Amino acid sequence: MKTELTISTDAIDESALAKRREMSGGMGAVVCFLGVVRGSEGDNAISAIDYEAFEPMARRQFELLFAELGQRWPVESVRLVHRIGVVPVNEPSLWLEVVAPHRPEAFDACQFLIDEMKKKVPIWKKPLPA
Amino acid sequence: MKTELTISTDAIDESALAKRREMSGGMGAVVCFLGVVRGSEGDNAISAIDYEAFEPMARRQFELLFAELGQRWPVESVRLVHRIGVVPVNEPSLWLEVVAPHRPEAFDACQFLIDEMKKKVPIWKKPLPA
Amino acid sequence: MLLKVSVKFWSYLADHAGCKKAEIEIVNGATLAKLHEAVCEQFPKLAGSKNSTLKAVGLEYEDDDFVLSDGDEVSFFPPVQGG
Amino acid sequence: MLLKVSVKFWSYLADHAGCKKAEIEIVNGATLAKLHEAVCEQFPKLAGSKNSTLKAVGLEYEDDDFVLSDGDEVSFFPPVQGG
Repeated sequence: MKTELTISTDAIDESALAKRREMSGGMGAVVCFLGVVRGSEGDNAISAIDYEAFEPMARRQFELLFAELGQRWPVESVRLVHRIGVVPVNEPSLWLEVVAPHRPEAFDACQFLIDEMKKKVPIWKKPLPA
Repeated sequence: MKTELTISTDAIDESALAKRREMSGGMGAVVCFLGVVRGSEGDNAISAIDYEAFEPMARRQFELLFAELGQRWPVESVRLVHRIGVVPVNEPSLWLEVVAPHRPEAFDACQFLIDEMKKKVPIWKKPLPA
Repeated sequence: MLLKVSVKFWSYLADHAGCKKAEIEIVNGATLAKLHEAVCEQFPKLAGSKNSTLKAVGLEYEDDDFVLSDGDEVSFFPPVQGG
Repeated sequence: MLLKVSVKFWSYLADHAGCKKAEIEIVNGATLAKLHEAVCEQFPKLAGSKNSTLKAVGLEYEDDDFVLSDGDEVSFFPPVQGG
């Protein structure tokens, strides 16, 4: 399984990521997920979220999750970008793509990765007031 | 709920679709699905799939599914493109995007739409040998 | 009295029927089930896939007990395969 | 004999501790649980979130019964919130 992990303060460039996609002739399904910063946290309007990462451990934990994903599903590639630092409202903090032969495993693997990431990858949010 | 439906013989332009996305400040999740023509059908290598649609009924059935989706989940927008005619191996025949406040409803609505489409929307495949 | 309805065949049903569209005359009050039987008599190669054939009137799916009207545009097609 | 370990605090635990990193001396054979208690004595504001605090040694999560070695780089942090 091919994996690509980016943790960066740069804005996520969806088009560039889509253009760099490589998939072999046996692959039939691509699922992408974008997590976008919403305009409120609880009852409070916010302008942005400041994401802090313990980056070496975040990378290590993502790699462990990729390995587990690769053992559970016949996925050809996983690419994940987590933006850190200040991410303004309406911009994506997370972009994730799973390429697989068929739809069910693509959806399952994508959701697994997000669920597990939210338990294990050391990244934290600080909402910045509007 | 905003909906946009395209049934066309044109190649699907993912980047253009991504650039035209509009989402309000309350939206936190975007799920995209691409269905891509695989290089084989059963045991046979193929070069392409020729998709035939009963287009007015396909539109009508998609609209009914969009309406059902909009009643079940708080989705802000659904965009769907189904390419018809000859779609070569490795190119997408289906592109689908759901924008919603949170991740679970975005994934559920997206999968619902694909599942139901595959039961109700009158489109058929003819594999073309390699 | 007879009704006139049109029947369109889609995907491989058009190959089996040998045409894409037929005009059928059928007794007043006939149901979609009755039409389906009449069509299978006229196009015997359609009988083999009768149980899996989906039926629509206009742009809507209809059941076998749907009562036809003069001028109805009926479609017969195999299980759909979009995506 | 004493071990020397470093402890990094992340997210709001750094605010509560008032610093991002501390060097701690602790008895040989001490577990991560023992270290956690010692740290909460030294930084009393960390005690309130003790039960929800996650602990890692190096880049791996470790349990309370993990036995520390000299030079270990320990991290304490609140529940993670990526995505």
